Order: sequence, then C-alpha cells, then structure tokens
Amino acid sequence: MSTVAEAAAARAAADAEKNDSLQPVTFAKALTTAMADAMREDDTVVVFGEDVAKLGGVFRITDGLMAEFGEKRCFDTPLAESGIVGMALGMAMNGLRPIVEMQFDAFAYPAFEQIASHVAKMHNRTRGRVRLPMVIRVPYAGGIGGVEHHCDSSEAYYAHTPGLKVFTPATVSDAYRLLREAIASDDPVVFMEPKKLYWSKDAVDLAALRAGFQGGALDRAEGKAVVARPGTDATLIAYGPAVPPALAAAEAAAEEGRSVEVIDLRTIVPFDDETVAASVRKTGRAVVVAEAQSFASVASEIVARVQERCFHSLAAPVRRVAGFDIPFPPPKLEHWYLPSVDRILDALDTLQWED
Amino acid sequence: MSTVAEAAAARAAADAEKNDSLQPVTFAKALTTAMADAMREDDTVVVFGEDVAKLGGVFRITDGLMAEFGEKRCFDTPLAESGIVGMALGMAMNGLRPIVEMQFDAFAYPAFEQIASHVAKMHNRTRGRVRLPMVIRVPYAGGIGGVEHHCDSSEAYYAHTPGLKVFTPATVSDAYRLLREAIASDDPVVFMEPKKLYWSKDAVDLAALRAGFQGGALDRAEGKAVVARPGTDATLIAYGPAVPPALAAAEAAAEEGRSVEVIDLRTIVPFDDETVAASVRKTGRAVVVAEAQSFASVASEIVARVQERCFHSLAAPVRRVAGFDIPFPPPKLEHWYLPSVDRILDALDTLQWED
Amino acid sequence: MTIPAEAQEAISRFGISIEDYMLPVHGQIQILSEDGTMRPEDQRGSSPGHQYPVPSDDELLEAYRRLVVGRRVNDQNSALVRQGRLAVYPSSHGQEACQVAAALCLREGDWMFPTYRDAVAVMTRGVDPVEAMTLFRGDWHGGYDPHERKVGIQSTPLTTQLLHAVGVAHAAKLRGEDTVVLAMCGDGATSEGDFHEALNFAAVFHLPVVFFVQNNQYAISVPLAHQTVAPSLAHKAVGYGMAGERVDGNDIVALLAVLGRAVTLARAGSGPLLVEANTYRMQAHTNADDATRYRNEAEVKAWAAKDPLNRMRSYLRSTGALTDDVESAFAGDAEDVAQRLRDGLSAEPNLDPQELFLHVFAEPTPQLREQAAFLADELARDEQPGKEL
Amino acid sequence: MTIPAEAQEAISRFGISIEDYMLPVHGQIQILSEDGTMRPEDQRGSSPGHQYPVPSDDELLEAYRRLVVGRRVNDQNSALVRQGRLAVYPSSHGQEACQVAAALCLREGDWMFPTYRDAVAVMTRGVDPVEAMTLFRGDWHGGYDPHERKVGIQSTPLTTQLLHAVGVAHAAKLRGEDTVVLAMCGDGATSEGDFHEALNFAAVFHLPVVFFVQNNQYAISVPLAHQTVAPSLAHKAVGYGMAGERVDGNDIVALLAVLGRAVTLARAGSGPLLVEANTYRMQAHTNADDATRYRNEAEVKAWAAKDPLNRMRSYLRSTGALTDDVESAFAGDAEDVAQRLRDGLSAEPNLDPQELFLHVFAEPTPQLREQAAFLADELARDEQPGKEL
Ligand SMILES: Cc1ncc(C[n+]2csc(CCOP(=O)(O)OP(=O)(O)O)c2C)c(N)n1
Ligand SMILES: Cc1ncc(C[n+]2csc(CCOP(=O)(O)OP(=O)(O)O)c2C)c(N)n1
Ligand SMILES: [Mg+2]
Ligand SMILES: [Mg+2]
Repeated sequence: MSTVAEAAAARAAADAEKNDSLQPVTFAKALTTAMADAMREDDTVVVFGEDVAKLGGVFRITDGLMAEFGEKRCFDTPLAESGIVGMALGMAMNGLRPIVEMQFDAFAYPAFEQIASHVAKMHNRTRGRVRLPMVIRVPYAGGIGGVEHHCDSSEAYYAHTPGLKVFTPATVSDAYRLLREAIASDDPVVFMEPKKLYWSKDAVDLAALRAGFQGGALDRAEGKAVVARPGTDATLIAYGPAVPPALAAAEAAAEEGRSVEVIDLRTIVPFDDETVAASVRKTGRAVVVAEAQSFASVASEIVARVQERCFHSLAAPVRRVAGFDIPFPPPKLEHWYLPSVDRILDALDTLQWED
Repeated sequence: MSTVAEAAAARAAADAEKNDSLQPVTFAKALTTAMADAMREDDTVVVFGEDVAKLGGVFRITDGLMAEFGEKRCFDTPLAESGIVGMALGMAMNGLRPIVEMQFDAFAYPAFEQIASHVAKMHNRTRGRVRLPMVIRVPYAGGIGGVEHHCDSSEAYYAHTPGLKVFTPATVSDAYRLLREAIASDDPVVFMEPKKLYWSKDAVDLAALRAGFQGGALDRAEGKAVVARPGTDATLIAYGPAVPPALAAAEAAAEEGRSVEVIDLRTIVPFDDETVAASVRKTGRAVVVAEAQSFASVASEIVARVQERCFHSLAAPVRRVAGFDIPFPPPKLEHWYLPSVDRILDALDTLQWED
Repeated sequence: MTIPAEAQEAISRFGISIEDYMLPVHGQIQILSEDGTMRPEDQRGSSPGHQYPVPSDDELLEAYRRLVVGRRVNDQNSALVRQGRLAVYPSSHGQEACQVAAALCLREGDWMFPTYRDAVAVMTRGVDPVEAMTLFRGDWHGGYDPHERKVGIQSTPLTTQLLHAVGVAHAAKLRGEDTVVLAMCGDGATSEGDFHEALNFAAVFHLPVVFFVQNNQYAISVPLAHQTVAPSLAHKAVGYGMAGERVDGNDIVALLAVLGRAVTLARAGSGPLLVEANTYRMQAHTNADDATRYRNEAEVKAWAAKDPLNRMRSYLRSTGALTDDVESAFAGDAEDVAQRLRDGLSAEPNLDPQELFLHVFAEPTPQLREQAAFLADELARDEQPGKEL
Repeated sequence: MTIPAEAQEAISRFGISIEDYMLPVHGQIQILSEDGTMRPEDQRGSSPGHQYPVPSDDELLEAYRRLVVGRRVNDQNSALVRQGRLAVYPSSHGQEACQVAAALCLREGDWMFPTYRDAVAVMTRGVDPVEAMTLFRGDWHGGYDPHERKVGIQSTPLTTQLLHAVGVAHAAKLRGEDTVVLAMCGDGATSEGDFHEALNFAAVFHLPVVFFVQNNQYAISVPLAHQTVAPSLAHKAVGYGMAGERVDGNDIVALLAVLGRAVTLARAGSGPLLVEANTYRMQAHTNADDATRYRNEAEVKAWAAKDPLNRMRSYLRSTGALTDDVESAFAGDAEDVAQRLRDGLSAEPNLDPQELFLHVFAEPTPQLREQAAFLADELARDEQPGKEL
C-alpha cells in the first residue's frame, strides 16, 4: 500500500510543479502571496493587526507571513483599532509601508477618526510633505452567514472621504494585482476584500503576475475598470462582491437574447469615468449593482455620474440594484437582501425596451 | 445724560416686551429655546457634552440650561466623544431623552462606532424592544473661517447609516421646530446645525411655535421638504448651509427672467421624494446644491433619486453644485470651495435651455 | 485624592482606607483551593481590613446547581453547532463560575451588560435559553427583550457595551434609584478606547457600576502578555481613581464574595469598581477557531486541573451537602435545559422577510415602505407559476 | 509584573526597583521654589533612589533665554490676533517652562508631536516662527515640513497625535535607531480613548516614547476635577505597566531634570514613561473663549504668583548669571522673533486655489484634475470683463 501511495504522491508533486502556473488559486491565496511578494522585495513592508501573526488572521490571509518574515515584520497588536491605524500612520511617516488588517468591516469604525481626520488628510495638511504609503485591509460585505457587525458594506464611508483611495478586487488575479498596487502606492489605500470571495478560485498564473510587477510590465489597474463581459444592449456596473451576480445575470440575460455588458470597477477611488461612460453611451441602458445599503452610497454616485455624462444616450433612467436601507440582516435573512440574479434581471427588464 | 439714556432704555424694553413675538430671533436662540422648552415640558430630557454646562457650549447653544435646570439635567462630561454617545445610549435605554453636543463635526468621529454600530442599530437589533429617543447635535460645515477639522460636512456618513434620522434646519423657525421634533422622536436623530447660520436672524414668533407644539397643532416637519421659493423653470434642491446661496441664486436668476424653484429638504432622512419629484416634474430641470464633498454624498443620492423618478420629465441631466472632493480648505481658501451664487447660476445655465 | 466625599464616606463605612481601597497591590482572592478545600481566612489573599463575606451553604449549593446547568448549556450548544443548528457559539466552558457569579450577585432591579461569550450568565439571570440563542442561530440579532430581565443585548463590538452600562447606571442615579449595573468584558477588550472612557465616566460621575473583566488569558489567539504589560488588569483601576480587585475566576466562592462585596459597595455609594477574574477559555475562541495554532496542550491541561465545577463539587461533597440524590437532581435540571435548547433550536423558525423593514425606526419611513413593497412584490412574483426569468 | 526583561534591566541600571519605578505615589518634583531659591536635594519630592540631575548654569541661562522668547511669542501672537493678522491663537502663556523644556530635552534625531497649544515648543525646536503660524493664520493646515525638524503637524483632533508618535517610535525601533519621541497632550486629552490605546501600544511594544501631559487645569471650561477623579494624571501610567511622574510645570529646572531623565531612560531601553506637569493656562482657551464664565480672578492670581519666568529670573539674578546686559540681550532676541512674526504675518500670502487639488494624493486623480479645471475655468470667466451673471 505504502509504495503505491508514495508513487502517487510523487507523481502528484511532479504534476503540481509542472503545472504550477495553471493550478486554481484562491482569492485568499492571491492576497497572501501579494503581501509575501511585496515583503520579499521591500523590507519596509510590515504587516500587523489583531491575530494576524501567530494565527495568520481569522481568515488566514496573513498565514505564513510571521513564519517567513519574523515577528518584527508581521506581528499581533493589542485589541484596539484606532491604535492600529494611528500607529500605522506614524510608521508610514517614518519610512515603513505598513499593511494593517481590520478584522471585520464594522470593527474598523473605532478607527474612523484616525482614518478620516489623519490618514486621509495628512498628505494634504502638510502640503505634500508627508506621504502615507499604507494599506488598511478591510474584509467586508455579506454572503457568509455572519452575525451582526460582521457583514457591513462600508466602502461609501471611505470613498466619501477625500484623500483615501478605495480598491476592491472581484477576481483572483485582481486580488493579487490590486493589493500589490496598493502596497506600492504612496497614498493610503483602503483595501476592501469581499469576504465571500475569499474561497473563490481561478486558474491564475501568480508567477507571471509577479514577474509583471518586477519588470514593471503590467498596466496599472488603479483607476482602470475592466469590461468583465462585453455586451451591446445594456451595461451592468458593479464592483467587489456584486461582480459575480452581475456576471451571472448577464449570462442569464444572454440566454434570453439580451447582450449585457458587465463592468467591474476594481477601484472606486480613483473612478474610471471613461470606461463606464463609453459603455453606457454604447448601450444606452445601465443598472448599477452593489451590495451596500443604497442611500448616499457608491451606487448613488455611479448613477449620478452616469446620468451627468451620458444623459443624451440614455433610453431609460439608470437603475440601482443595491442594498435596502436597513442594517445588514441576520444570517438566515441575508439572501433576501443580497443582490440576486433575479433582481438584476428584473431591473434590466424595467429599462424601457422597445421590443 | 443719564436721564436720557435711561428713558431710551426703558422705551426699548417696553417695545421689546410688546413686540416680543416680532423681534428678530437668531438661529442659535431658536435652538436654545427649543431645548429649554422641551426640558420644561419633559423632565426626562437631559443635555450634556463638552463645555455645554458652565460655558453654555463653545457656540453658546446650551447657554442658560444649567442655570435653569440644574447640574443634573445639563452637565459637562470628560473629554471623550465615544463616551458621551455611548453613555447617552444607555440613558436613552433607561428612561431618559438625552441631547448630546459634539463640539464640532470632525470631533464626532471618535464616536463613530457607537453611532453606526449601536445608536443606529439598537432598535432593530432588539426587534423593536429598545427605543433610543436621543439627539446628537452636530455643528457642521464651513463658512466661518474655521481651521482644519472644524468645518467638515459629515451628513453623508450618518445619512448612509440605516437607523439614523438626519435633520438639518436652514431657517430660524425650522431650527426650533426640527429640534423639538428631534427631541420628541422615539428614534435617534443626528441633528446637523449649519454653524454659519447660528447668527442669522429672522422675525419668528417662538411663542406661537411653542404653542403649536403644546397643542399638537403644527404639522410635522420631519420628512417634509418645503418649497422655500416657488418657481417654474428649474428646481434647486438644497439643505442646511446650501439653502441661503440657493435662494440668492434664484433671486439673481429672477432678475434675468428665469423662475427658479428652491426646495429646502429640512430632513435628509426621512427624505421627501414627493415634494422633490413634483417640483422637478413641473420644471423639468434640476440642480442639487450642497456643501459637502460630492463623491458618494447626499447630493449624489438626490441626483440618483431624481433621475430615477423624473427621467421622462428631464430636459437636461440633473447637475450638482457641491463640494470638490478635497479635504475642507483652510480659512483663506474656503470661498473657492463653498457653493456660490455664481456657481449655481453657471450650473443653471448648463441645463440645455432652448432660449 | 479627589474621589468624591460621599464615596469616601461610603467606602470608609466598610472599614477600609481610601489608599488601601484603591491600589490592588495584593494578589488575587481565592477562598476555595484548587483541591476543593476552604482556605483559612488569613490565606485568602485579602489585605487587612478588607472583608469578603462567604455565602451560606445553601447559596453555595444553588450556585453549584447553576454551574452544572451552565456547563451543560455550553456543551449542548457546542454540539448544536456541530449539528448545524447554531451558526456559531463562543463557549464559556471553563468560565462557568464567572458566568454564574455574575448573574447571582445582582438583584432583580439591577442590570447586566454581557458580551457574546456570556450566554450562560444571561440564562442564569433568567432569560429564556432559546431566546438567548437567537443571535447565534442567525434568526435575528437579538432574541430577548433587554428590559424584561434587565440584560443588555449580547455585544459583539468589543467593549462598547461598557458605556451603555454606564449610561443605564447614570439614568438610574439621576432618578435616585439604587440600581447597580454589572458591565462585563474580556481581557482583550480592556485595550479598546471605550474601556478607558467607560471607566473614567463611571468614576467621574461616581456611578454604581461594577466592571467585571473575565481574564481568560486570550483574545482569540493573542495571549494576555501581548495585550498589556501592567502587573494586572485590576491595576487599570488606579488611573481612574477606582478600586481594582483580582479574584480566582475558577473559584465560585471567591467570585460570589468579591462580586457580592463590589455590588454592595457600589449600591452603598462607593462609586464604580473593577473586578478582574483570572480564568481560562478551555475551548477555541469559537467553533470557527483553531486554538492549536497558538497554544499548547500542556497549558490547557494545567488549567483543566483548576476546573470550577470539580473544585466546588469536591467541597460540597466533603461537607455532605451534595448527596448522590442532589447531584442527580442537578443533572436532571441541566438535562431539562439542554432538552429545551435542542427542541427550541430544532424547530424551524418562522422568518418573515418583511420584518427586515419593521424595526429600523419606530415607524418605517416612506423609503422603507417603498423598499418593503418592492421585496413583497418580488416574492409574490417568485411564487407565481410560470414566472419568466 | 510583566515589564519586558530588557526594560527591567535598563531601569535597574538607574538604581531603581521596578515597583518603585512604576508607582507614582510620591508628589511632584520641584527643584526651584516659587520664590526662586533652589530646594535642598532632600526636599525636591523625589523618592529614594531616584536621581534627577540638575542642568548646568549655562544650560539654565539658555533655558531662561528661551522662556523670554517664548513669552514674547505668546504675547505677540495674541496681539496679532487682535489686529486680525491671525485667525486664532491658543496661547501657552504661563506654560512656557513646559514648552521650552519639551524642546530642549530632545536630541536632533528625536521627534516631537505637539498639539495646537504647543507653538512655542515647536519654535523652540527650530521651526521657523512664521511657518509655524500658517495654521492659525489660515493659509494652510500646516506650514512646516514635519520631517525637517522632526516635529509632527500641530494636532487639533485631541490625543490622536499620541498614536502617530508611537508609530514613529516603533518604526525607529524596528530599524534599531535610538530615537526618542516626545508625545504631547493636555489634561483634557487624557480622557480620550486614543490616550489609552497609545499608552498601551507604547508599553506593549516597549517603545521609547515619553508622554508629556501639560496639566494646565482646564480643558476649555472644564476643570481637572470633572476630567478625572484619579489621584493624579501620572497615576494613569500604572494601568499600562509604565512609570508615571509628576513635576512642577512652572519650574523649568525640574522640568529639564524630569524630562531629561525620562528621555535618557527611554533611550536606554526602559520603555515609555508618562510625565505630568502641573501648570496653568493663564489666558482664555483661545481668543474666542471667555474664561470669566468658568473661573475666578483669585484662582488666576494665585497661579500668576507661580510664574515660570519670574521664578527663574530671581534665581539667575541671585547667582549673578543674569546681568542687566544679558537680560537686555535676551529681550533683544525676543524682539527679533516678534519682529519676524509681525513682518511675516503682515505680508499678504500668495494663495493659489489650484493648490487645493494638488496635495490630496501624491498625484491628482482624473476626478480631481477635472474639478481643478472646473475651478480654473470659473476663475478665468470671472476675470473676463463683461461676463454675464
Ligand atoms: C471592536 C472589535 N474589534 C474586533 C473584534 C473581533 N473579535 C471578536 S472577539 C475578539 C477577541 C476578544 O477577546 P476578549 O476580550 O479577551 O474576550 P474573549 O473572547 O476571550 O471572551 C476579537 C478580536 C470585535 N468583535 N470588535
Ligand atoms: C476629538 C476632539 N474633541 C473635541 C475637541 C474640541 N476641543 C479643542 S481644545 C479642547 C480642550 C482641550 O483641553 P486640554 O487637552 O486640557 O488642552 P488645553 O487646551 O488645555 O491645552 C476641546 C474640547 C477637539 N479639538 N478634538
Ligand atoms: Mg479573553
Ligand atoms: Mg488643559
């Protein structure tokens, strides 16, 4: 038995080595690798927060960093988010590039003053003399059956605060690319990680992506939305956790004969007006899909921008499929809240089609 | 000399008594009177915060309350905003109706977790068993030459948070009415006071307003926008500090022969869709005027709602005259930032007039 | 020394000087040794002048009954997680003595503000066990009416509830009521800014709040030594002009004595106190956690030897109060509660999506009514046969 | 006692036991009496074993010169407010000894994190006086480059800067530098949550930060007694496993001794320390405040008698170090700075609205470029003659 097992294992290992570049990678792993790669290349990058070192984070996104880089570069802090962010700011002022983890979305709120009054404004307050190359990682949004305070979509608080960049990947390769860009950025980045996507997988060649960074060969993703699925009849504008249902809805619509374009913003700040407006001018119809409660949200902003820029191309008002204006529901009720394929299709149906 | 002076003083005093109801009242005085009246009628109303008791608040809005109601009902706290709001929550749970003052807009941020995770959600979390009749007063916005962190327009943070009501008066009589309603509300209200209006005056009959409250004769202002100036050609939608420039712009536009309607929202949450949509359906053109930075703001929401509801009545895209997406400027540069009459007129000009 | 005169007065009535009252320089109070024997009065760790009245034998027997039920609740809930009946459960296995003492030290009119880990304390105070599980079952955020038993909603945002406790105490004090409020948190939670603000507000307003820190040595994976380098968490009281105390958190006798005294002092007008109980989180943080990543078996074993139930059982056996009959009666009580949990949590809850819009405000706003109607409409269409995609 | 071994080692090298080091049970250190005489060594308030080295006569003369300049800066700026040249000025009149000592206790490579009231400390550290006034003049939020003299931007959100100080110290420590960071705040600021988090982080990471609290008895209108009921603010150190010290904040000799020792200890690896200076805010909170609403003349007068300049002047006069010539030279230095302030703040600044968009990010985003263009366009139209309304 053991000989057979050993032979199989050896074969599997060889396969893995050969096809490493083609193995499915999780979103979580892409994030971990992005940090590890950045830490290898730049020893001013440090990682800290609650439970990030020994435990590797409650989502294991920082798993292995302490083991590889030591306790000086990946360490646990006392349980205090304002302390974590405020200390990171001081470190960023003094030559380091800190990456901090907020354990869950709503647990970043104790740090809100540090984020809004200092992290966002220090560069401006000092007339550009003090740069803050720091990343605040925020696992966010629902879809994982989490209890209250563990599923907030808090991106609007940050996007509304001038001086913060806000990135939110929706794919495994963007998880790697955007996090590398966030770490490399001289501006503070609030990095919003859709936690329901942590365990999503894709066949991504991390080595190639890494090489792209090292050679500077990759285009920047910051401020560049992508057309996640091309189409001609209507545009779905989504980001982060809303991208998968948008894509699924486009797929379902295609079965009905409707060609729907899906745009994944990737970064909310800066915003890619060009890609969004070009799509809507082409299709003449748009639905914004987002998970956050909708009042005064990023979705509101997108609607406002699109109608300001594409008014004369629009055949129908820009619609929103976004969260209700209620606190995020308890686990057993969240499916009624989350933007579903059906709800997106219903919204598409209201776009005053002439057919 | 002294006889002459005394006679004049006596005459002035008599006049004041006679015409008390017609004397110009400041916005500040209306707020103070609203709290005093509520405290007289309901001894569960208490007022506290930083410097509110002995000093009467840095803007003197709570002036005289400690003297009249004693140190148990109006008192100073240690310097800690999360403490103030968190303690108020506990008091509201236990039979009181606390009114707390945040000294300036940006100094409410340390209380953000208490506000977003508890004040906003307690009623919902407890399935309606715990009501929080509390008011968080926030002097906000610019126009007073304040230094950094003293002029933020923070209403979007609250309006985006489900479970909070957000009121913001723009006139002296609304200052009184809305604050009385906020205190009487069983829901938590974030009460945003445009500080540049504190010293504005109007001939308001506070006694009549008070009587209206006591007899329950007044219509509710909550959720009811007002047409601050009627018009037929275009609608300016404004709230709080943006109402005066909107009115001035409408006045200037009238001189050019353009009839501009001005809507003062009064409460952001709840929102008065009816009044706003009725106006825009009538005029076919709209500009939202707000002071806050514009990205993912209340202004964005208004644009989104208006185009969703009035799309087919619109002759032009809904425009925004709102803050730039920058930290609030230093005192000497704020006039370039604040929504000006000219900027509003320019925006009106872009509404694709056929003339 | 600026502790208010009335507080000094109240404290001195207990025969303690203010300096001695305030500085927790002594070690922890332990009354029942780990082997289940009562320590002689002069070997309980108290400083001269401090009196810790030991509860009566009847009270101790009842406390033990609660411990047995509490342990069963913990184990039953952990089992229900494994069976998929609860989404998550932060067990207080090993901390039952703290849980039970927290509930028993209060009067009916007093208030308790618990954390997510304090379900056993919540139930011991009389909240229906199934209602207490609503949060972890995922049916709603909270299941019980806080006003009914005067128990705040179990808080997950750490430390925030301490301020609510302070506010409840403040309102009661302004009305002249003699309510005492027990405000609970963990060792990790003491690092949050709200801890500082709550203790300071309670001290400055001189409120009857007993802050009860269950130091179970870990905040998820982070051991106490990474949380603070203070000599003890009780020492944190000093900076607020407050008394701090340490107690063996696995000794229900000491807990009842120390918390009881703290509540009595607070009710008498001493102002707030801080009590740190040294205990241990025997299981992982929650079922989602893997404790082997950050602590070793030897440590867990060492604490198992200090188990709060065993110790108390030995003692009550030795006094003869705990007979086989009594013991099986207690086991029966525990099984009844476990059965109630199993039954209650196995029944499918009746969840109505319209409730999502009902409690956001006292009355739904027009916007919420619109959104509620939208969802109702969507669901109605879903139910129609032949509905097109 | 869990203070890290290396810290214990560092502290013991100063001949102090850890217990004695940590508990600030003694009163405040005062070296120069209010009448300007040096106190005998055994009457300075220090506990046995603690050594507070007194600066040399030359150093004291230089410190006095800085006091004279600092007082002049305060009075000049208050005058400039009245003349409309500054929008607001929170004067440190009466606190100049704290201001000067804060700057003088640091080396060039060290950092200082000041509040809005610490302009004199900022200037004493070498920042250009006119640049230091940018915030209060309203030209921009900050006027100097924090990296140049290693002085953080003057902070108005209370207490937040303490965490930045901790971060700067942490980064330096990770690199193995021997930087010390002085983190400044007021008595009121000690109540904020960030105070707690900053002290705890500094203690847990064992960082070379000296927290320097200027207890000027008021937070705007709120007296210390409403801020805390702790025996002293220095007692707050205990809860973090940190040493706390009290010093007469109007005694520049004691301040230099206590802060100097604290900086030396921190540099040697003791971990952080907390120093509370007792002083008084002689003027209103700012020009916008009316202090007569909340405090009486008698209190102010009593503190005037403890003025830090008079006391030092008497002493230096008595030793003969301060001759008429030296005194007039110092007055000349002060007048030079005042002149510089008057000149610099009278010149109209050259403000460019386009700068509003320049520093939000390292590079303006497309959105900001669009908004900048909008404003440029608006201004260009304004300037066009005949522009229609
Ligand atoms: C403000 C906040 N930050 C982070 C978390 C995530 N979190 C949940 S429990 C926990 C550890 C708490 O440790 P402790 O206070 O010792 O309580 P214990 O779990 O040991 O009972 C953390 C970090 C949270 N719930 N709230
Ligand atoms: C977070 C925050 N809350 C409130 C304020 C408003 N405020 C400015 S100064 C001040 C009093 C500060 O007192 P203290 O810390 O003693 O410093 P001092 O002014 O006496 O130097 C207050 C309440 C603020 N600046 N920041
Ligand atoms: Mg713990
Ligand atoms: Mg002060």
